[in-house]
Amino acid sequence: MTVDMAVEVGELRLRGPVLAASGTFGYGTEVPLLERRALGAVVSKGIFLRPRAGTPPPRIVETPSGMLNAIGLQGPGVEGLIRDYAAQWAQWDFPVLVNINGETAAEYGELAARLDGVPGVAGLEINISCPNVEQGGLYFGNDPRAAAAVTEAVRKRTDLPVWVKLTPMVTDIGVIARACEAAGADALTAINTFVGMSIDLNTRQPRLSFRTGGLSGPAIRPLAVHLAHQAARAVSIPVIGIGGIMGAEDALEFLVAGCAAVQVGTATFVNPNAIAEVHDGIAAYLASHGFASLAELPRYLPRD
Amino acid sequence: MTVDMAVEVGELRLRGPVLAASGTFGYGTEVPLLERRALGAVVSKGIFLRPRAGTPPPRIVETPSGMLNAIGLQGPGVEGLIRDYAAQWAQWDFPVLVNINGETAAEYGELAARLDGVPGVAGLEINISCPNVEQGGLYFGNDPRAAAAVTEAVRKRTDLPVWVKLTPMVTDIGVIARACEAAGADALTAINTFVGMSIDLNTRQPRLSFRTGGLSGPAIRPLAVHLAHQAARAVSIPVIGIGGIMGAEDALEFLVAGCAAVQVGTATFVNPNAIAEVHDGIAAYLASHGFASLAELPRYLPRD
Amino acid sequence: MFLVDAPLVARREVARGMFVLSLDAPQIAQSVRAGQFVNLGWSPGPLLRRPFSVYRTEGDRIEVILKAVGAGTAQLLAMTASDTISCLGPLGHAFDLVAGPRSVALVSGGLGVAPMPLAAREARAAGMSVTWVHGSRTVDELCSEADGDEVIWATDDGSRGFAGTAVSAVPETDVVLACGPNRMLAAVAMRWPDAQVAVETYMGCGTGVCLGCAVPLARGGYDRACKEGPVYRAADIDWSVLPAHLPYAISA
Amino acid sequence: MFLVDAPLVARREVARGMFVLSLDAPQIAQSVRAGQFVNLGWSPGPLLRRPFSVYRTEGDRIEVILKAVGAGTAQLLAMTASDTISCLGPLGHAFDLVAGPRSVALVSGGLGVAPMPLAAREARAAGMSVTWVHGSRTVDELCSEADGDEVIWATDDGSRGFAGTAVSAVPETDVVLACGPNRMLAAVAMRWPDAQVAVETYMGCGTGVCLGCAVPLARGGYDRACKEGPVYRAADIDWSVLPAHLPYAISA
Ligand SMILES: Cc1cc2nc3c(=O)[nH]c(=O)nc-3n(C[C@H](O)[C@H](O)[C@H](O)COP(=O)(O)OP(=O)(O)OC[C@H]3O[C@@H](n4cnc5c(N)ncnc54)[C@H](O)[C@@H]3O)c2cc1C
Ligand SMILES: Cc1cc2nc3c(=O)[nH]c(=O)nc-3n(C[C@H](O)[C@H](O)[C@H](O)COP(=O)(O)OP(=O)(O)OC[C@H]3O[C@@H](n4cnc5c(N)ncnc54)[C@H](O)[C@@H]3O)c2cc1C
Ligand SMILES: Cc1cc2nc3c(=O)[nH]c(=O)nc-3n(C[C@H](O)[C@H](O)[C@H](O)COP(=O)(O)O)c2cc1C
Ligand SMILES: Cc1cc2nc3c(=O)[nH]c(=O)nc-3n(C[C@H](O)[C@H](O)[C@H](O)COP(=O)(O)O)c2cc1C
Ligand code: FES
Ligand code: FES
Repeated sequence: MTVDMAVEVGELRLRGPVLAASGTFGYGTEVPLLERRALGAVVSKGIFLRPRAGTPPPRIVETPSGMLNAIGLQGPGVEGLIRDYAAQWAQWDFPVLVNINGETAAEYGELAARLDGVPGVAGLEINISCPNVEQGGLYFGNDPRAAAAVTEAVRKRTDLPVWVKLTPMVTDIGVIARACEAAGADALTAINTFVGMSIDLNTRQPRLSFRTGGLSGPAIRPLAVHLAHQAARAVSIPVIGIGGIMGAEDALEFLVAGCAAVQVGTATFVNPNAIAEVHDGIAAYLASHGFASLAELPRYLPRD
Repeated sequence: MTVDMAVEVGELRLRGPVLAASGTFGYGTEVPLLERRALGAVVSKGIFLRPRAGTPPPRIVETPSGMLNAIGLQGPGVEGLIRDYAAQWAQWDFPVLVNINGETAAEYGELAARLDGVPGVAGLEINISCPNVEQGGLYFGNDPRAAAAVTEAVRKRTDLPVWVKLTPMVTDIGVIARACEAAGADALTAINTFVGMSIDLNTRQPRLSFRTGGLSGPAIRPLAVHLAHQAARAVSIPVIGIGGIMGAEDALEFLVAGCAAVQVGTATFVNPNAIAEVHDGIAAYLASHGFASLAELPRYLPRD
Repeated sequence: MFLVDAPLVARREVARGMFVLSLDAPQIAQSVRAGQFVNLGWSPGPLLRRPFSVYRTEGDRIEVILKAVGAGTAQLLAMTASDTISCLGPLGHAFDLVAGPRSVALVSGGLGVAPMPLAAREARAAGMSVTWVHGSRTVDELCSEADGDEVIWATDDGSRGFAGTAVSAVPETDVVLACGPNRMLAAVAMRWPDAQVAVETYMGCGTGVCLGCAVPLARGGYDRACKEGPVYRAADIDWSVLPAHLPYAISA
Repeated sequence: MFLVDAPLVARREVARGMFVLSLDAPQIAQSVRAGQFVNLGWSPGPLLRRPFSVYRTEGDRIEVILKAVGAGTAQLLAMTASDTISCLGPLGHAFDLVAGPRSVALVSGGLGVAPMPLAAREARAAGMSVTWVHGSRTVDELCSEADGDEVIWATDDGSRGFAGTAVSAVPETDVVLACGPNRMLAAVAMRWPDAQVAVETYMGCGTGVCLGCAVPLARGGYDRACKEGPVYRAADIDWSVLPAHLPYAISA
């Protein structure tokens, strides 16, 4: 039995529900061992308007079942991205979304305008886990008004599908999710990394040069499943689940919890073919439980 | 070289910095293999005014480097606690604090009044990770006003040391920490468990009967170190670090990050003698680095 | 209660995929009673320990019986003779086998056979005659080691012995002890309210401090399987609330 | 790049606590070049893979050399001949050893010896004479396996060979290749700006997608040790920003 794995995320039709997460797949040009047939979409490494050098090493620390990273959004800036990658993306048989980042709502808007209509760019994912310099460095994603402002700034300047990637370190993710939906998001990605710290007992300083980093990997999965579920309960646009997916069963937890699709990040570091294995494992689960398509999978999504 | 491990947490003088966490040490009457000489203090299982049956099983699920629990604060209520345990505690050579829980600020206040002056009760730890029925079920700990109201309600009714145990699922832990300090807390405990969910793919329902549970264990340690550090930077009262401590190095991360003491929870499940091993390991680290006392350990605590 | 770093000293297969591990753990071997369990931990391995009934003892050794039902049991079965396993135990309340009754039926389904060899030894020491009733889905899954004055096999598919469940194959005896899937134990409770049953739950600590191993009681409220249990009077449990889909059920 | 489940086939000790593991990984053995590495993973084990230079190859086997410097390396050294290790590789850019120069010095400190046997083989194939310079703190920590037309030992305490660092013991040659603690490589860069050095960083992926392995460049910005590196022209690195306290440093 072949299972129909296609999903629609807003206007984007994806051949499968397993996507490569931003910052863990470069610009889609590395990872030679992946069976790309299984790739639903790629979200490229987050970029700013201008090139950024990133943070000094150490940039990563392993933690129990997880890792902290502080890459500092190293990247070529939007012009470099368009110049070096977009034309390649236009040739691929799966969509590439660009993860966009800014220090002001206006910067997000400018990025959206610049990327609008560029062949190869299939959509935008707004990373709102960025410090808002106009609001004294608080993350955009921590405040429903700031999150909505960024979403609106992007929405106004592009016809591309707009996804908003939520930050997990909030009191009530449902409030932020609804604010982004109301501001015009086509879908939500839940969630980005949690802020963490690790101390080196030799230097008695943080191990990361940036002091703190974002925690990813299986350690956060139960938290991510809960937050993605809460977001899915709060809105009627699709939610893409992410956080600690290593295998198909992990992805299925997010799908059952109400997500339309999933993204795989850290797992690709460990197993370059992780995305294909997750994809095939989901298909096998569906087949063995008698479902002809992913759409038939029953969801656990009580609405209060 | 013997190292002076004593710490003062407000008015409470503890012989060592390693405490047993609430809900992971019962009422201090189990755990026969622990070398009690190393125990700084015990925080007893959380209680309500009245007895509670707790949630139906399954109550726990293991996750990567962590566990979810939803015990539902099963317990004998304050009268049962005083009757069955307080007299024993009065005999012990380390203090026992009672972790108190309520559905309204008034309930917390009543608990404080009832426990005030009971021999054997050395202090109170307010668990503000409880749903506030007057505010539609939002956690007390999620809102600085509610957190302050509970702290004040307790502070007014007792002369015992009052610690407030912070919840990690907030946008800015510093705001809550300062609110509790201003309301009269003697110390803060950072942090309680993170809310998580795990889905059973056979039933396609949450594994826990309560649907969600609190995540503890090494998985959360980098997040806990960061939050305890943020709390310590925000206030001038002592902060007690907790979350995922399995060994002495983990505890030292919290101490270096600005905590006065630490609590050990889940580790005791794995190794009943964990608290003594953490205590001895801290002492060994201090000795080998030439510190004569815990007080001499340099802290990494930049104030912005 | 002891905490012992126990070398793995031997392993044997007793049914398809079902193995007995021998661990060198003298203090536990000398003090354990039938129905009690040990909580096993190893590194690298899962965070939490895994509870296993003590199957047999021999001198300084304890034996546990298991199948790979998840990641933890698979890791235990991948260990080699040089490896060491941390054993916490003996834990929990044992079967009550005081002298008096003249006959006992030891009824087990699948891995529920685990506490029965020790129970047979203690029952015999207390002067009882032992009827050993062991069932599984099919003959390959029957634990080949049996220890009774009378031995009754049962298989769901009739491939050996009685065709049906172990419970339906039990003859009259003074006392009934049972262990197996919680669904099977619920059936035991219907027929013999006074039977002693060893239940399975998920456990956090095994030592009584976490309240994770809640056993719902017929009189209301919860007990700790690791402390007041795992052995209960069958009628004392509220079987409608005790989860049935635990590993014993997977394997029986 | 290949992803191979490689059986561990042999192990030998080459210095106090320093071991060489042989893994059966044909595709990698046949394609790896000196200075390249493999990223090793195993289960149960840490989340992330661990990078190791390929030390030698022999037919279908690759060898890696290591010491227990943390939990991961300790687990690797606890493995037995039946175990399987997942190998991703070969990864990174190799030493540049094209024909032309007549002599090469292979300078290593401690575990920095790792890429040198392959480098010696390739240099000799390119017609160079090889001077092998290997140093450590004390004689027990010197890797006993050396492969040069000339072999120079150096120990900090003078317990064998030259009393001082490997760097200070290097004679004149046309080309210098070096590997060891980043502090040692910084000294190499001062003396031979054109030396080829293999650096150590923490790595997330080993395949170029995470940007975790940032190497600070003298011209500004960062490179990826796993992709543009781990071999660099010594003067191209900003040594003041590259962390020095990594495992090579612990062990050298
Ligand atoms: C007192 C006692 C004695 C025991 N004695 C024995 C014995 O002698 N021999 C023996 O083989 N076993 C025994 N068991 C059961 C044994 O402890 C488990 O089989 C073992 O812990 C499984 O570990 P694992 O890592 O292999 O499986 P896990 O991966 O932990 O889980 C196995 C299965 O259970 C499911 N599961 C996990 N958590 C939950 C949850 N909260 N809710 C629903 N499903 C869940 C998993 O999805 C999986 O299918 C005993 C249990 C108890 C409590
Ligand atoms: C390209 C390359 C090739 C290598 N080749 C070899 C080789 O051939 N042989 C060899 O032995 N080693 C080699 N290494 C080093 C090897 O990868 C490490 O020693 C290994 O990963 C350590 O793993 P572990 O789990 O044992 O130690 P870990 O527990 O990961 O760490 C070891 C030490 O580093 C500290 N540490 C961990 N993370 C950080 C951080 N972010 N900042 C500061 N300190 C930290 C820890 O506290 C500990 O003291 C190579 C590294 C690279 C990048
Ligand atoms: C090294 C690294 C870099 C990342 N870079 C980005 C980024 O540029 N933009 C973004 O939105 N998320 C970024 N993330 C977050 C991931 O996309 C993802 O949300 C997170 O890692 C959780 O998923 P995982 O557990 O599957 O890795 C990064 C994560 C890692 C580990
Ligand atoms: C089984 C269990 C029960 C708990 N019960 C309580 C409780 O009653 N009150 C409370 O404030 N915290 C409770 N906690 C939280 C712990 O005290 C602690 O904050 C948390 O587990 C993180 O620490 P750890 O990772 O060391 O376990 C409980 C934790 C566990 C695992
Ligand atoms: S397993 Fe923790 S109380 Fe029983
Ligand atoms: S280790 Fe990930 S880019 Fe180099």
